[in-house]
Amino acid sequence: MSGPIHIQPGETFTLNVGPQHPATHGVLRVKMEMDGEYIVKAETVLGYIHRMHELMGENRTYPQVLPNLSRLDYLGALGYTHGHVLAVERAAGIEVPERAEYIRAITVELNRVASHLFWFGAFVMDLGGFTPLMYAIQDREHILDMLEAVTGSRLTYCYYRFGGLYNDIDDDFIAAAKAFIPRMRKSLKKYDALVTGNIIFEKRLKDIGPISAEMCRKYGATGPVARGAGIDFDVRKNEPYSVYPEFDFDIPVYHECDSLARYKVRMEEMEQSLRIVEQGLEKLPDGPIMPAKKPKLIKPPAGDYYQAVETARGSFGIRIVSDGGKNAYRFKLRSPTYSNMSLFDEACEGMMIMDALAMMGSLDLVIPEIDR
Amino acid sequence: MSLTILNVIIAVVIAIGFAALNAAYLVWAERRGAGRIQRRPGPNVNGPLGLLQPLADGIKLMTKQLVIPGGADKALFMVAPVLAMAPAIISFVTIPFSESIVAHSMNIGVLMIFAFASLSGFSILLAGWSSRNKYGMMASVRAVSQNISYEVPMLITVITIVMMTGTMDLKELVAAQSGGIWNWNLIPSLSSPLMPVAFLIFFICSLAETNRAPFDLGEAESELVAGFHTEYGSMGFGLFFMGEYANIVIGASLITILFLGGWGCPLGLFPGVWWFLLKIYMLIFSFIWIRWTFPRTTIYGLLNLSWKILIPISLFNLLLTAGLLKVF
Amino acid sequence: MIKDTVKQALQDLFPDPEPVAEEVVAPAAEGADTDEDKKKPVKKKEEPRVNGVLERDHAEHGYDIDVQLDPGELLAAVMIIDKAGFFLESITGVDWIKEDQLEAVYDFSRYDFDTCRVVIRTRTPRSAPKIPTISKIYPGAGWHERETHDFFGIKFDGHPHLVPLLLPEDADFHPLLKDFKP
Amino acid sequence: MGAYFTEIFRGLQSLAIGLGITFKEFFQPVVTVSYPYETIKMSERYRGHIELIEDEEGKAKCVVCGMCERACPSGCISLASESVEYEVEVKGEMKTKKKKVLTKYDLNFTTCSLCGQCVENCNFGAITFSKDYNLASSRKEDFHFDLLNRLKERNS
Repeated sequence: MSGPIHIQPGETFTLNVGPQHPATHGVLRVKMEMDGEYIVKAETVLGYIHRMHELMGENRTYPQVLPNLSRLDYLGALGYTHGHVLAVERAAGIEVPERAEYIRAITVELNRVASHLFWFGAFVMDLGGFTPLMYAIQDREHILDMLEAVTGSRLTYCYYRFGGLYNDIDDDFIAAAKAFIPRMRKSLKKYDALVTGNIIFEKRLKDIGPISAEMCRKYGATGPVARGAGIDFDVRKNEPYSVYPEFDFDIPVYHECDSLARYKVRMEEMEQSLRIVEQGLEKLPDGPIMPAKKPKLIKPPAGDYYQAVETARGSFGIRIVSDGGKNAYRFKLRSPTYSNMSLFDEACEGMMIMDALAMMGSLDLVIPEIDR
Repeated sequence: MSLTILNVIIAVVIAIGFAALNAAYLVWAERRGAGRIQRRPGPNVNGPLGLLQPLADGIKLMTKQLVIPGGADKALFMVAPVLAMAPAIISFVTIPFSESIVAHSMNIGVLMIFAFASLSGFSILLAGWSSRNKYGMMASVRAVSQNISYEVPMLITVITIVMMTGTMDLKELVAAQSGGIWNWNLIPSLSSPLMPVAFLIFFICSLAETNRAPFDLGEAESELVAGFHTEYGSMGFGLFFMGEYANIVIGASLITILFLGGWGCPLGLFPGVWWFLLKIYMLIFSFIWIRWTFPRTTIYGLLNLSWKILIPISLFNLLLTAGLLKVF
Repeated sequence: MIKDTVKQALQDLFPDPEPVAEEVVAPAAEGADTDEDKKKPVKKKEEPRVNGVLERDHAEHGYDIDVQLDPGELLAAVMIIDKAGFFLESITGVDWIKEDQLEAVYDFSRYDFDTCRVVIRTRTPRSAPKIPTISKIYPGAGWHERETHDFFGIKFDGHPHLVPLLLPEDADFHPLLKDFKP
Repeated sequence: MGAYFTEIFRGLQSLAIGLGITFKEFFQPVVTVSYPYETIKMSERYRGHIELIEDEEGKAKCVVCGMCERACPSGCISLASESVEYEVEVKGEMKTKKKKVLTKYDLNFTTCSLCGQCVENCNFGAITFSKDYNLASSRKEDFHFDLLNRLKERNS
């Protein structure tokens, strides 16, 4: 609920939400000028977990940067590594076998489901419900087990290579993924009944935290935040990459612009991701997972390359400026939550603190990804 | 005379013991229950089924240093946790567990319990205010507005029942419901057709009065860190914690006495303390169950619920019952 | 096609469009990109690029329109982009230490299916890097400009709150400059 | 007025559905593993810290080419070697040749990011991933692994 504010001079106080605060899921700090429970002005302070991945990208050779990308967003790491390998492949002109691209798409989508599941749990926990988090983690654990069996790690994957993959998927993975899909669909129904239909939940989110389409455009918001504002934008559809044109899936769009719309977009995205996984497993072609001539030394020709991918949080862009050397001359990471978060300061003005934090939860923040 | 005093002292000691034991073991029950709901075992390392966990927690809390933040009002800061625990224990004195097990029966028992229950709002206000923490301050302001708005429908509902039975003595309230489930206040009768609704209102209000989820706005951890007890550690926190659970027992006992026939059996057979305990623990289980199912409400949602839904309906119930009592 | 209209609108910014320069540079750049080995075409590209609008192959570079202009023309170009309904992807910098220049790169993209990515570059001398802010047009640019200021030390003229965002509050170094020594 | 009551009713109904779900879960079996008492076997491809592979003689297969050291993004591998002369029969003649023998293979696990570049870049199949994950210590030095030593311990 946001109401008109009549501030008497000198009657506000400053509240530091963070850098250590349960609602910020990490080390984010928001300096809020408060009038009672109402926020008069907010200023986000970043940089508490800034690690300068961009400089590391300039100092290391292209393959050495691979593990860095999964440290940006630890929940949906594969989407980011996918962007990176695609960017370098575009720059260096490396061909990728079809099977590798299919496996990439399957694993990215599974990772997206895992990321959304964790967001779902954490978001409901922001609103005070603890149990859905545990249910979500149970389902997520299945995905992590599957991905661990293939990639070798559970969270910060380093699975994709320039030109292909680290290793192939096996029948166990395919069987596990096929068994997981109906299980997940059942769970989604459970979440709908337990959380989405709940009156308390609905009252807390409906018409709360409005982010309009125009505001999204001015701030460059992408992903579920933009789709919750009625913008039909998904890089997988708008600027198809990898093998996504081969799949039949929908982009959920809601026009309410409130926190509930953003919540619903993500819940439906999980279902769409499952559809992609299902189709990917069906269409999975046989063949190699690395090109016949494995690229040994990667030295993209001088130039400026950009690649955008749709990660769980929005449009992730990576710009590589090459001078022909084995290190990138400039390595820019455009992180989606950075733009999504930048509108928080304006959007939360005049809101009550609990609504503002619910809205912050609906933005799906992963702080290491904002700070890079 | 002296014998009566001795009786009362023994009874009070037993009441304190019961309250403390309940407070300690309800924490265990809550954690085990939450664990089961979330498909994990809960505390299971200390002792069989983790039954020694409360003991371990207690020792840990007692041996910790009590940190008083700089700038805090020391006296009030120390008083607040005591004020959270003491009224809860005192309220136990008047609660009749059965026909004979009652520390001190008095003819205005209902009034006394509500008088002491209002004090818990004070403890939160003092704790939040004296600890000189912005989160604590906001939490205490919230908690007070919550306590004020939920006492109204709660008391209106109690007035309805007092009107029906014509007494404020808890023992007599139970006696009026003896004989079986059909005599309980929960079951609608010709003169009080809306009693299940009144039960629901009272149940919601006791959740809100005891600051339980989904109405735990005073400690809303995702926005106010830990609310009014942000600055409390060691036994100060322990007392708040125990006070919360003691209050839950009081709330459950009151619901049992007012609506569920106290120590009476649903079929009118073998009335006794076991029925009373069974009923309050079932109610406490539902408190735990609700806490681990629902998200938290907002402060304005909470006030809207009270002023726009609970109070009008309970007032309507009061008027309807008063009218029908005249008719039948 | 939005691509053509925007390209035309941006082209109008340059009083002397110099079609010759564009044609010379564009094939040279593309030739260098297709050529795997670092040979002469790359050397040729080292010449400073002339201001103007280039159309790039999306499949190869990931964007469609590449504009280079003087800082003074930036606001006019961004206003054209804003009017056409683009959103701001990111702002970043590149340190061209050999040419003693800092480049600010602005990425714009669209929400609709008329895919068109526009890159606007503007260069400023390294000794006194100064570029007008676009945060009046795109409020979201505020953070991106602060980040670019952190990393490169480019002063964004008229920015309301140009203090370090990702670096510590008292940081007086610019880590992405090529001559930065930690 | 009607909307007022339908909303109350709908709200209560949604709450009851939620309670029903958690009640059902209450009686479901526990899904967790009591970690220190039970452990899960790691999957085949689990990437723990690296480990040396032995050859038929029980010595490290490593030929100290240094590929792993160079490929490592975090610089957590350090090798040391010495030249050893050995005799080999070439076309019926005994010749002395020199070869490098590994004397130290240090892994600083505190900075390792488990990317697997070292194993991938090893052309001799001399290193592999271990399945260790029960690694906990409050001292940094405990994660400076001397892999050659570990290999010896495994063999003994």
